[in-house]
Amino acid sequence: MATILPLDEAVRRLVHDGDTVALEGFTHLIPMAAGHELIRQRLRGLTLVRMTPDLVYDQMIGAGLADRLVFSWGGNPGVGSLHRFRDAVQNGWPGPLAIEEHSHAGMANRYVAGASGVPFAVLRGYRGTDLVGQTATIKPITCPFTGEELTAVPALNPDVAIVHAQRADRAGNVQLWGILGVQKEAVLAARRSLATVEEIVDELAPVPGAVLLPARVVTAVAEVPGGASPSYAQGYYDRDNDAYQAWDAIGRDRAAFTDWLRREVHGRAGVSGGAA
Amino acid sequence: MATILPLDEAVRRLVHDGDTVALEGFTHLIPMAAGHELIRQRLRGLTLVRMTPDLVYDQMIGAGLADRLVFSWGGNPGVGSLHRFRDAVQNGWPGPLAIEEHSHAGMANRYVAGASGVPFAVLRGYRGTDLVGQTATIKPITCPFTGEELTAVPALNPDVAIVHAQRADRAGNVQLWGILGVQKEAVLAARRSLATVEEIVDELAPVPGAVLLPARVVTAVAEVPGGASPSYAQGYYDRDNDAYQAWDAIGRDRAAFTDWLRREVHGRAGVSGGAA
Amino acid sequence: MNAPAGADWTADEMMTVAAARALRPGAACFVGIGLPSTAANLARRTHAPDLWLIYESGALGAKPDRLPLSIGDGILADTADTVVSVPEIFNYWLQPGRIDVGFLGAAQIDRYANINTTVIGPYGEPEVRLPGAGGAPEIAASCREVIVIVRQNRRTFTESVDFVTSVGFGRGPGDRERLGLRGGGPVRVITDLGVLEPDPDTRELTLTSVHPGVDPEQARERTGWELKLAPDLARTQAPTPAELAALRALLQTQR
Amino acid sequence: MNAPAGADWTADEMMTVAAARALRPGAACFVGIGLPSTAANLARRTHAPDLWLIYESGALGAKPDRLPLSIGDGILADTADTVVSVPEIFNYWLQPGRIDVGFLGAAQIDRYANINTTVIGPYGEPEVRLPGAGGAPEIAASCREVIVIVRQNRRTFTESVDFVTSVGFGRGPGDRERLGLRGGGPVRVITDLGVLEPDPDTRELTLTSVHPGVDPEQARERTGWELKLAPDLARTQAPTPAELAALRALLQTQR
Repeated sequence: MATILPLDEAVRRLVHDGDTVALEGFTHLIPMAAGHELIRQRLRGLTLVRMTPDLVYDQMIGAGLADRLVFSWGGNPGVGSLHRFRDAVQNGWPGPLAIEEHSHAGMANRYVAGASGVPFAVLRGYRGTDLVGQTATIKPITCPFTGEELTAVPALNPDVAIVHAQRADRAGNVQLWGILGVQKEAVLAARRSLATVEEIVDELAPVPGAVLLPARVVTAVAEVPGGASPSYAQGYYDRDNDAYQAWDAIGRDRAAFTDWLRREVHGRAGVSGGAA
Repeated sequence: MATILPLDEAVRRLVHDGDTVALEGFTHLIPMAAGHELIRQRLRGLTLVRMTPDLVYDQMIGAGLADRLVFSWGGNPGVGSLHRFRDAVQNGWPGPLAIEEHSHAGMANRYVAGASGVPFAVLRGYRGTDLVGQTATIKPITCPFTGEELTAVPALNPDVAIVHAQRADRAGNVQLWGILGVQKEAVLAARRSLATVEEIVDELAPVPGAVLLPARVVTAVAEVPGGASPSYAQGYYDRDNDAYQAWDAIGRDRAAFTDWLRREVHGRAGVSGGAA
Repeated sequence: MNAPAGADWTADEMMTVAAARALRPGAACFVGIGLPSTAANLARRTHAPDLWLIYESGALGAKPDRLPLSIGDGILADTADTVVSVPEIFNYWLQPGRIDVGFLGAAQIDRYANINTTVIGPYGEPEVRLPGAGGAPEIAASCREVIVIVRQNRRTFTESVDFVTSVGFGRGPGDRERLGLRGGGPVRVITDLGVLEPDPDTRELTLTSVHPGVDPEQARERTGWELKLAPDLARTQAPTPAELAALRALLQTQR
Repeated sequence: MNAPAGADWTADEMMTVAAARALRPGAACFVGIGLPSTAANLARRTHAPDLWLIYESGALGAKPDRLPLSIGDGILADTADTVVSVPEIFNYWLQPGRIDVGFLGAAQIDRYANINTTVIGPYGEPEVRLPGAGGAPEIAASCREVIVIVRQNRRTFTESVDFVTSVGFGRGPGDRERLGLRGGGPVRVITDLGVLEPDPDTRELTLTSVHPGVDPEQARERTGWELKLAPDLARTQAPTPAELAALRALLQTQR
């Protein structure tokens, strides 16, 4: 059963140095505020997992939380590169960042296997690409019926999954809709999970296309209005495209980034919404 | 793009002697009327696939359509046995019926593999059971990462999948809700598909929990009000439990069954709704 | 028929009440139709209103206010926290071990609680062809614990089952581990005569409780192997008036 | 910059129009953000209003009335026939070969249309770390056909790519079949100079059309291998006034 907690308390209870942590949300419902709380709590040695590391991972990587990144596409969607991610991979700043690189299809299937309690997933993927030679978690597998060779990837079972959603009820059932991404699978695959939500309500009215995460697979819920900003929450607020554009200049420069971190993250303890 | 056709014409175009045919619907939305049309068209040599062969398969087996049955649970839910199925397996009446027997988890994963375009699925299942020795389509598989032994089952890709749903629009997009079963996967796994629907409407209003089968994966749609009776269609009509009870006596006796078939199926050409 | 003279309840009622009592409040319970569904819904109406019912049709957290008539009854979708597809219920919920209790029935059960629901006689030449596996093999493999409800007689409680549809303890200690079955296996077989539990060392089903009015010898007579009795054999508490009233009211809803 | 003197359109507009024209009415088209999304939505506003747009975020049949700003823009969910999860879009839609056309960009592309979007320089010591694979490897593997849109220059059109992120034709004929890639592979590379197509026999990318005002020698100069010209080298039809008006109106919606 999910416990309803303030964000800082939830992060303190669920996330520890050295954990494997997945923040998911595919363009939509990115748990930005939770990422900032991880930065504020100065967590260290994390393995960060995410299909599309974007601003929030650029920020966490730049802040030195991560030893390792497991991902399939790292960019600022519609804008360009992630400069903190590049600086870490190319120059080891602020520390070396090991990477484990997959395709979207592979990452999605790794979460599915993790959610399903099996140690691996099978897909048509990767064959002929140079990812096979660089990523140890891509292996061939032969169909026992047809003899055909396919690809296996291991299950992802993060210590903690963090997602943002529109609503939860007081029991901790979490409801999200719009672009669904891989959040359900990430939560089901994780040992512990935190959902930040726009609001906690008495009753979750059914919404077409909504996914419900039953309270018993959610460890903690924190009410964080605006917690996905500058990404968006369908039905609540739009994407702040200017913030994505503005991030390019901030992220490009170590000093500008460090200043931003001090001002907009560490300087905002207790401010609930996301900021960028 | 789906073509909208009368039921008899749709069956004539999509289903041929010797085909592998899956009628799905898990207690809810069972395509009974379509099954009766298959009987009326005196199809022969079918491989019938279905997780839960119940009344409609008892009827099709008794009518001699099937050479082979692929299934995981064959009974009259809440009532008892399927006597036509038993008579075929135990006594070869009206002809021998080969069986390929799985568990629900295995069948569901076989459809998922079929829908996903991979030749097999992996699950934790079957180990230690006598199904392993009887069913050739159950094989061990070793995880290439952990060395753990799991079970593989081959994809199901029926020639035709037949489902019943609440609604379709005039383009052939099909909408169903309530208990969802494995219909989406069955349609996506099949080479051709037929959806019978309660009604064809101008616009599919979104419904919480509804699944949409896009027109481009549906070959034909037939409007058949009552087409799931005596099972039910959420939002349209309830399950006719008396009919399930009454089936026990009819199915138990070859003569009673043959008489029922003549009267209620062959005698009802052109009657759109299901009957039992 | 095994209720003591003068009792105002039947052996089937005793069996259902005993099964309901075995369900802990808040547990996630994978429910089949028939006795398991009746027992689970009785528990919801008595000591465990927050029991979380999962039906293999995909209803998660169903709260039916009447007895559902099939595992896909519309009342389940209407009252569930959410409805998922059949692949999801097996892959995302049952297989990873999220379910606390699975309920199974049996056409045959042996001393190691292996269950047959497939066939009586040889598989290729069946005497009686039964419905088959359904969800049972993976329920037996993956739930944290399994409860079996079945009426006790020598046809059902056999020295060996004709077909292992669902694995209990295989051929004894260590077999579940060897097979990689991650759930704990059967913890209790509840019959119309009493309760059998696996011996902690040998895993052999042992009579641990008899229902009021039942002589332990009756249970031994109706068992196809040399049934052992627990040294501290208990007497099941008779159904309370509240339990009986709740059960009968529940069964009324089925009409 | 490559538009002919006096033309009222730019080379990028020509490229986008050429890409839009390549989309057949009714096709299912897997769309990435940027030029592919612009081209696909232009096609919807011109000759192919029934183009079926699929975004990797899970929107099936999206009908945005403005240019979406990301592959997960809310307008996609709002206007889609249905929204599915990311695992479903890859497993149930892309992998089984249901998609007619996939659009890809490239940081590097070689003569066999193998694409790099991962890294410039050695993988372990990158000169420029790029975003990586995303959906591209499986789009390249599984779509019935692939269209690449990329500006043409020697940095991008290289003798060999530093990293094969997405397979075109591998090292030549037979490689896709050997690798079990079931889609047909790249059919067209559309640039700001012209159109390259794989030679039917050798699979080598060959210049088959040049845009108005472009000298074929320009294309050869901006290609890092000895670019072959098709014997029947065509001249791309300039954008029509209707195409240009539709494209500019579409781009206006992005503000």
